[in-house]
Parts: sequence; structure tokens; C-alpha cells
Amino acid sequence: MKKLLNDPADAVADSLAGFALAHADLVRLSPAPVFVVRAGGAVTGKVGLVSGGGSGHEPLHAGFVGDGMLDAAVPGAVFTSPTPDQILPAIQAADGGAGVLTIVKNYTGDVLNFETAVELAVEEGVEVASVLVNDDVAVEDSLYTAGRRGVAGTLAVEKVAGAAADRGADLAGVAAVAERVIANVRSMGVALAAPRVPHVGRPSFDLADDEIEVGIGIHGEPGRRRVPAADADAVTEMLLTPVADDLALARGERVLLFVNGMGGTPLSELYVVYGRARRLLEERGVTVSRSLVGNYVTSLEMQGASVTVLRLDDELEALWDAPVNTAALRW
Amino acid sequence: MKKLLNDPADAVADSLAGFALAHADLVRLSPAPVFVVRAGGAVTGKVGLVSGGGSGHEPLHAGFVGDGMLDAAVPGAVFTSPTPDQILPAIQAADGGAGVLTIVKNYTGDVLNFETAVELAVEEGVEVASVLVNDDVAVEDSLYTAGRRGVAGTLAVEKVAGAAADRGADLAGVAAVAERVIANVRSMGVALAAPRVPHVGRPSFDLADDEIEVGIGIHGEPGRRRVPAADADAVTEMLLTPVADDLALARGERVLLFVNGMGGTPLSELYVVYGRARRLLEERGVTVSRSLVGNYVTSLEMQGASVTVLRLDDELEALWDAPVNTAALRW
Amino acid sequence: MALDADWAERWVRRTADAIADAKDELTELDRQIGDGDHGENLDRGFKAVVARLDDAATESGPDERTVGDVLKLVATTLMSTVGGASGPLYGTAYLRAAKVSGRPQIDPPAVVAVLEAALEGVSSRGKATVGEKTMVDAWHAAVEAAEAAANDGGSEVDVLRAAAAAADTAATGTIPLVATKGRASYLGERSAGHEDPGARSTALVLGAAMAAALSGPTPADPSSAA
Amino acid sequence: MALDADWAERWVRRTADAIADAKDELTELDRQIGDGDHGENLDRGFKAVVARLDDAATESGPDERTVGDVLKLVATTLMSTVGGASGPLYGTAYLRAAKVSGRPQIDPPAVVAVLEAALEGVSSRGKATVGEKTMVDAWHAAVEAAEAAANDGGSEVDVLRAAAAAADTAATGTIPLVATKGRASYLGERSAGHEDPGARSTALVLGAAMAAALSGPTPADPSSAA
Ligand SMILES: Nc1ncnc2c1ncn2[C@@H]1O[C@H](COP(=O)(O)OP(=O)(O)O)[C@@H](O)[C@H]1O
Ligand SMILES: Nc1ncnc2c1ncn2[C@@H]1O[C@H](COP(=O)(O)OP(=O)(O)O)[C@@H](O)[C@H]1O
Ligand SMILES: [Mg+2]
Ligand SMILES: [Mg+2]
Ligand SMILES: [Mg+2]
Ligand SMILES: [Mg+2]
Repeated sequence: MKKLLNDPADAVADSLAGFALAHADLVRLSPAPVFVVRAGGAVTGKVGLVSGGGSGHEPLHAGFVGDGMLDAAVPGAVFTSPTPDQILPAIQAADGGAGVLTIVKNYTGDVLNFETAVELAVEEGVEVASVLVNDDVAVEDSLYTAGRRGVAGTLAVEKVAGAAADRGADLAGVAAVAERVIANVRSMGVALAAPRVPHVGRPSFDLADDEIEVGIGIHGEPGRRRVPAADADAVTEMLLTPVADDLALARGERVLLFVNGMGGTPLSELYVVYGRARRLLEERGVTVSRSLVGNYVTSLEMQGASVTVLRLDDELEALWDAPVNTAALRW
Repeated sequence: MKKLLNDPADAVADSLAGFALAHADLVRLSPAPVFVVRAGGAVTGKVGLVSGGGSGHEPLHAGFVGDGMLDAAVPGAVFTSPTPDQILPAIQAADGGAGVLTIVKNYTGDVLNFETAVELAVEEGVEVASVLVNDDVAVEDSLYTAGRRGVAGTLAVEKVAGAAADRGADLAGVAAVAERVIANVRSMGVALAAPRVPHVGRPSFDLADDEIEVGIGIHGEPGRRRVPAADADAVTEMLLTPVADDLALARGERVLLFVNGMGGTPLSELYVVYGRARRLLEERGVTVSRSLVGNYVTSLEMQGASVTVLRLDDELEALWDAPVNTAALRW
Repeated sequence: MALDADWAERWVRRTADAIADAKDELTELDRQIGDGDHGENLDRGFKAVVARLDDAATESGPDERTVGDVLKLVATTLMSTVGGASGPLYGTAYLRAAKVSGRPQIDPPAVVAVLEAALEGVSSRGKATVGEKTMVDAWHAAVEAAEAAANDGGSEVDVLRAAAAAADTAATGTIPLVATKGRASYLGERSAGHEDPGARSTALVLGAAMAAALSGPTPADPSSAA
Repeated sequence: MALDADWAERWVRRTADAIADAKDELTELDRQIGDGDHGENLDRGFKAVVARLDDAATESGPDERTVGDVLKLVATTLMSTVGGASGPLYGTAYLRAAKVSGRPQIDPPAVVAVLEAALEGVSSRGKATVGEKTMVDAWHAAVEAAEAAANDGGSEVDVLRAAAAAADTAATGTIPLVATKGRASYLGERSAGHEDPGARSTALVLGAAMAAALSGPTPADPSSAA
């Protein structure tokens, strides 16, 4: 299995080392335990934002460390949540005295490891609040699942909460705005080809030449259902419809439309999906007032895309528009 | 062959339509003949910058239309240069009275089609200068080739020339700075897996599981040589060494190091390449003072990367740092 | 033969070997209904545990460790090296087990208590109950069988043999189940027909415990050289 | 039988058919040593030419077109729809050919002049000479053969038959060559062993010219209905 890697066991460390060198103006890397923190360290008086999770979703999360977004990011092994001994010092490094919000994608592993770290951080005297991102409508949030997964909507939570913290909101305020994003953001994804985890040596799932996997997560998990391959318009509808339905979008509402690439699909195709998703929203009388298209929450080189919709209001729009300066998102 | 597309014949048009909707604040799309122009049109008194070429390299070139970079971009069919009837109106739309610089990648098709369009534009009274980007050291620039190809270095030419135009340089001045970038920028690329052109239905070249193609272009052309797959450190050395040698970099010089993804390789791997390339430059006593890592000059979903080095001086560094606001590059 | 810290160390080293041998199998199980990293995760963790045991082994002096000391080292090492869901789950299992085994030697009822504590740790951390197609199924079956063997007056080896056998059967028994916890639950009905990787690794862990009890200390065992 | 605008139109329509039939073959040749789009490029271009001819055909009135009028329409259409290297090259070929055929009918020497003009257009535009493994090789061979046939007093059909056969042979003759122009030149020695796609398409173009001359106008031909 060909990859631009050295020893697969060093994949995450090698990549982070390069990342930290390339963005030394923005971030600093702690090599052991591994975490990435904003170059200047914590900002005194500002609520710190920490996120993290398995690696393989780059630029998430380290690419979002910087002004107006995260203060620290904690990368685990590929597709494996980080451990408490990494998360704890990241929380401490992000604490500027106003407390820390941890933004956790809803996976059993991330939840458990962050839970432990937060307990320890609180024992160490850091004020911590936590939010769980669970935007993936492919998973029913019921007694019979581990709950909805956190996927591309995480970017919106990090961006908006980061702007709120920058504005000077206190910990409760930042957590509240993060919860408001979580309540109003939904996503759904599709895979055309599976990712290949470095140490595994084969694709994470097997997909025939005429099949696609709908409702996939971002860890090479198989999706909810396998359907015959279809054209972009049809596939986009399979993604957008459950997202818009679940949000119960009403005519006249306005949204952020975010088409996210899974890593291995050309940007040009993402714009095809974007165009169709936008038309579908407009047909529902919904205005797309903000847009984002690109590979932001990836699954290694998985081919496919996800569609994320965030219901906007004046406050969320303003926080989305607020300046951000990170390796992967900047305006 | 699965892709997120509708009719392959509409791939470029569908994608551009989505692109123009997503970035309506930055660009406007002319649907027939097809070209993309800065939202506000030409800037009076500023030299206009026009580039273009086959599609399939997104975000190049349309993603670089906006403040501080291109005024118009002309996309051809996938991997096929655009035609003069598209290029001519793009040149006219970019002309703010101070003349237009066309930035052409050195391929026979692009050269011939731009040549014709420029002739026609000059007949129409537009002052036009042209530069040919030919940064690919994989191709020997000799009597026995069509000359070096233009690849990822094109981004640097467009960024730096765009900043010079923004600063108020005249046409000769903008062309001169573009030529200075061209004289000081070199690239070389590798493919681990070939791209798949929408209407072709199979990979552009066949590569065994243990082979890589070194010295590839960005059109799915086979490369200079096929070698056994190797680890990232070894592959990076195959790319960086000819680039640095050809530039004859001396100790104490400083450079921009740009690691470009071909579209289908995870960002995390690009940072591994970056880290190694940087160490190799440092071993030569060369300082990496500016960096760029990402998928900017792609070849659909080709897996692989290229390494670009631009020799910097104070002026080029300042022009690189100057503000830019486009869909794909912003600071 | 009483179970002491040496036994605990042999248990852990044998677990590391068993996990290393089964790494690809566990990962493949996880690839079917999860994210294909369970074997890699545990292998990374248990290799780290062995490395720490090796470091400790080079210290001189008589072995004054309790069983719980060894299990606590396992717990903290797994928590800080495994990640994922299984890291905190196994970590908590060993941590709770360590708490009830802070003695130089443990007898059959204490072995049952160790297993009960581990089960309690996994279920309280992961909030899963029996039948949700997780490692809880294997731990639960092991505890029931161990209790029965202890009540029948079985030896330490008898208790562990019963636990290991029951865990193995329970792991196989997860195949037809539909997962409602962990990553496999995302698949809904599609999770049926595959064995849960965590239940399988639990069976390996308990198989190693029995084998360690059976084998006794050997001169070749580096832990007995200290 | 003299060659008139009707012939030119039949030539072009037959070319479009031949290119459509050979589209995949041309693309595959280009995939080997180029970027795999030559068939697609020309097919897009000649389909556009046919569409314009169809539009023109619906206009009523007697056919007052010269041969050159038809070739000029081909030239401008190809230039604005083909792109790539072959668009401007074929476009210039037809443009120069049109310039020397601004007459209702052309005789054998004029046919030679048309081919010479096309060759001159391709080589001046692309700056390639014979032996560089490009379409120039096919055009060049065609011109030489056409001249010889005309000098021998051959008919229009004889001249075109000679040109087509020579172009076909020359296209095959590009196989062993190492390309020094166009995209294939990037491959260096690796370009040897593959036929040049542009030389092959030139052979198809000239084959269509001969076939159009042989067939003559037929009632089924939409161009003769005007
Ligand atoms: N809530 C839970 N309670 C108990 N066990 C669980 C729970 N969630 C997951 N597991 C166990 O963890 C195993 C997966 O571990 P692993 O693959 O290492 O972690 P991850 O799912 O984070 O990739 C599952 O097979 C299952 O046995
Ligand atoms: N400089 C040149 N002179 C003459 N013919 C050329 C030249 N460069 C390329 N060609 C011809 O063009 C053909 C390729 O056409 P095409 O594939 O449509 O364009 P592109 O190379 O831009 O993709 C080659 O096979 C060759 O015959
Ligand atoms: Mg995992
Ligand atoms: Mg081409
Ligand atoms: Mg797993
Ligand atoms: Mg071609």
C-alpha cells in the first residue's frame, strides 16, 4: 500500500513535526505527550478552546489552532482518540484563567478519554466545560446507538465558539453558543472509495465499482447502507434531504452550506455537490447566506463528501464572519 | 468509474457554476464563452492578470481570482487548454486600461491558444504582455522537448505578480517581476496513483502496487521514470534534490518551500514531505523563510505531491506576504 | 499454588503475546463493524506495558509488589497509550481490579472479586449492559462462570479456566447480536453476523490469565529473575 | 468529377464520423504518451462543425459556397471548440487551406495546394519538422505523395488516395520515433513504441477526404438537399 509516509508507526508524529515547522507563526508542538497549542500559548482572560480526536481528519483539529478558533488540539493515533495524559496538559496549556471549553466529537473513545482528562483538570483547579458535537444524521440518536457521531459540523462549532471566546464571552457564554451551534447543525456523508489506514495495509471497507456507501462516518466505518452508484445530483439529494428534514428548515430561514471533502475527491466535484445542494435548499425557500467548500474534516484519502447545514441567525452569522487566522481557515 | 459528477460532458460547467455561487463575493462567471472574472470586474488603472489552462487542477486558476492575485481565469475542458474565443473576452474583462499580463503554463496547447487570443486582443487595442511558466525540472529544457512544463510554481507567479500589480507597478514592471519568479522557481512531482479523467473512464496511466512515477506533470501524463515505491523521506529526496540543484541554491539563501498535493493524497502526508524537504534544505544551509502546504495545483484525484522551491529576496518576500483574498488563498 | 504479583506479571506478558499474535485478527474484526484499529490499539498498549515491566525488572531488591501494584501499572499504561474506546475501558477494568487486589497473594474468592471489579469498571465507564455486543458480554460471562467455579470449591486455576472458557463462548456469542453501544452501533442491523472485537480481546486476556496460573514461574521468565 | 463545396462538406462530415468511431482509439494512443484527450478533443470539435453545417443546411437558396467557405467554417469552429494543442494546429491547417481554395471547384493541382497550405499551417504554428513524432509527419508524407500523384496526371481521387495512404503509412511510421515536440516529448525515450495520436487523426482526416471524393453526392446526404 503506497503512501507518502515513512514508518507507519511514525505517521502522526512525522506529520505533526512538519505541520509545526510550516506553521511556526501559529502553533507550537508538544512532542510528548503530543498536543498542539497556539504559538503564543494561552491568552490571559480569554476562555480557552481545546478539541482533539483521532488523527486522519486533517486539517481538523490542529489546522484550526490559532486566532479566533482553537487554543489547543490533541491528536490521537490515526482514527483513535487521544489519551487523557495528552488531553490534560493541552487543557492546562489553553487555560488563560477564564476556564476551558473542550469540544468533543461524540464517539465512545473520545468521550471517555476527554471525560477522564477533564476530571483530572478540574482536580488541578482548571474550570472546564464540555460540549459534545453530534451532527451526523446518518446515525439515529436513540437507545440503540452510541448516539449521533460528530463529523464536519465540528468545524462550525470550533469557529463560532472561537469567535465568541475572542469577543470576551465567559465560559458559560462560550459553551452556550457552542451548544446553540450543535443544536442547529446537521451533516451527512457518502463514500465512493474507502480510506486506507497506514498500519492496516488495505482499505477500511470493500466497495464494488458500482456501489457507494451512504451515511458514512469519518473513520472508515462502513455506512448505514450501500446503494448503487448514482450521479452527483442524486447523491447530493441523499445527503441534503435528511439534513434539511432533521433541521426542520422553514421557508425564509438562512443557513451556512458547507460541502466537505473526505480527502480524496477533487475540489471540482465538491463544487458540483455544492451547486446541487444549494438549489435544493433554495427550492425549500431557504437562503444560503454563507458557504464553505473544501477538504476540512477528512478521512485520510477517502473519496466522497459530506453536506453540512447550519441554521444561522444574526449572532451566529457575525461569529462565523469574525476574523480567524489558522493554518486551514483564515479570513 | 465513480465520481461525484453528473454528465461527464458537463463536469466543468457544473463545477464552475457551483464555484461561482459559493464565491459570489469574489468572482463572476461568464458561462459562454466560459471564463471567471473578479466580482468587481477590472480595476481601473491596475494591470490586469489573466491565467488559464485545462480544468482538473482546481483550485488553480479560478480559485486564485480576487484581490491581490488574478483578475480573470480561463478554464478549458479537463486537461485541455481553453480556446482563444474564451481567452480573448477574459483579457478584455481584465483590462482596466493599464494593460494585461497573461500567465501561461508552458504546454503547446496553452501556448498556441493564448498566442492566438493575445494577437486578437492586441488587434482590439489591449496592451498585453505574456509570461510562460516552466518550473518543472523533470523535463529537460532542450531542443528535444517542448520545454519545461509549468506546474505548481504557477501559483507563486500568480501571487507575486498579483501583488506587484496591486502595488501599482506598470505592465512592464509586473511582467518583469513575474519573469523574476519564473527564473527562480522550480518544481518536481511524483505520482502514487493516476488520476481518472471524467470522460475517459479509467486511470490516465497504469501503475503497479509497488511502483511510483517520478517526474510527472499535472495532466496524468506518465512521468520521466518509474521506480520502486519508497518511503516519504526517499521520495522527497528524489523531488527536492533536482529542484535545489537546478536552482543552484547557495548556503545562506532563503526560499519559499511549497509542498503541493496532487489532489488525492491526505494533507497529513504532505506535511511529512514538507518536514523532510525542509531538513534537506537546511542541510544545504538554505533557510526556509516562507511555507505553503496543501492541494493547490492538482491533477484531479491523483495521489502524489510536488515540491516547489522559490528563491526569495526582500522584494519577492514582501510581494508574497502582501494581502490576498481569493477563494483558495487568503491572508 | 497461590496467585501473586509474579503471576500477575506473567498474565500481563502472556496477554501482550496473545494480543500481538491476534493483532491482525482483532483489527480485521474491527474493520468489519468498527474502524479497524482494535488490534493495533491493544498491541500498542500492551507493548508499552511490557516495556515498563522490563524497566522495573532491572531494579534490584526483593519483590515486594502486590498483585494490585502490577494491575495498577497496567491500568495507567493502557490509559495513556491505547486511546479509543478500549483504552479507558480496559484501563478502568485494571484500575478497579487493582483496588481489590492490594495483597501479595490472592485466593479463588479474591480472583472472582478481581474479575467482578473489572466488569464493574467496564460497565460503569461504558454504560453498556449484557447483550449490547461489547466486551461487557465477555466480562459478564467470565464473572458468572468464575463465581460458580469458586462456589464449587475450585482452585485459582479452576476459576480462571472457567472464566476464560466462558469469555470465549460469550465472544463467539456476540456474532448474531445487533450492537447498541460503541462504534458498531452505527451500523444498526448490519452489525449482526460479526464478532465483537472487544469481546474477543477480553477472551484473550482471560485465556492469558489462566495460562499464567497454569505455567507457574519459570527461570526463563525475566520477571522471576528480579 | 470536380471537388466542390459539397465535397468539402462531405469530407468534413465523414471526418466527424471517422473521428467519432476512432475516438476511444485516439484517446488511448494519447493516454500512452500524452494526456489521454485527443479523441475527445477532436470529437468535440468535429461534432460542433457538423452542428454548424446542419444549421447552415436549413437555410434555403442555391449553394454559392466555395470550397474555402466550408474549410473556413471548419477552421473557426475547431479553434473555438477543440482547445489543447490540436485545436490551434488543425484550426490553422484548415484556415490556410481555406485561403487557397476560395473557389467553387478545385482541380488536382489545387488539391495539392490545399494540402500544402495545411502542412504549412501546422508546421508554422507548431514549429515542428518531419520526424518529431507529430501530425506534421503525416501531413508531410501526404503532401509529397499528393504532389507525385498530381505530377503523374492523377485525378482528384488519385491525389487524395495517395495522400491518405501516405498519411496512414507515416502515422504507423511514428511508432519507433522519440518525440521531440508536444506532450509526448516529456517522456523522452519512453515515447518510442507508441503511435502519435495526431498523426493517426491526420490519416483519418485524409482518408475521409478521399472517401468523400469517391462517393460523390447522394440524395441521402443532407448537404445535397440544400
Ligand atoms: N460503551 C461501551 N461499553 C463497553 N465496551 C465498549 C463500549 N464501546 C465500545 N466498546 C468495546 O470497545 C471495542 C472497540 O475498541 P477499539 O476499536 O479499540 O476502540 P474504538 O471503537 O474507539 O476504535 C468494541 O469492540 C467494544 O467491545
Ligand atoms: N508542436 C507541435 N507541432 C505539431 N503537432 C503537434 C505539436 N504538439 C503537439 N502536436 C500534435 O498534437 C497531438 C496532441 O493533440 P491533443 O491531445 O489534442 O492536444 P494536447 O497535447 O494539448 O492534449 C499530438 O499527437 C501531436 O500530433
Ligand atoms: Mg478507533
Ligand atoms: Mg490535453
Ligand atoms: Mg476501533
Ligand atoms: Mg492530449
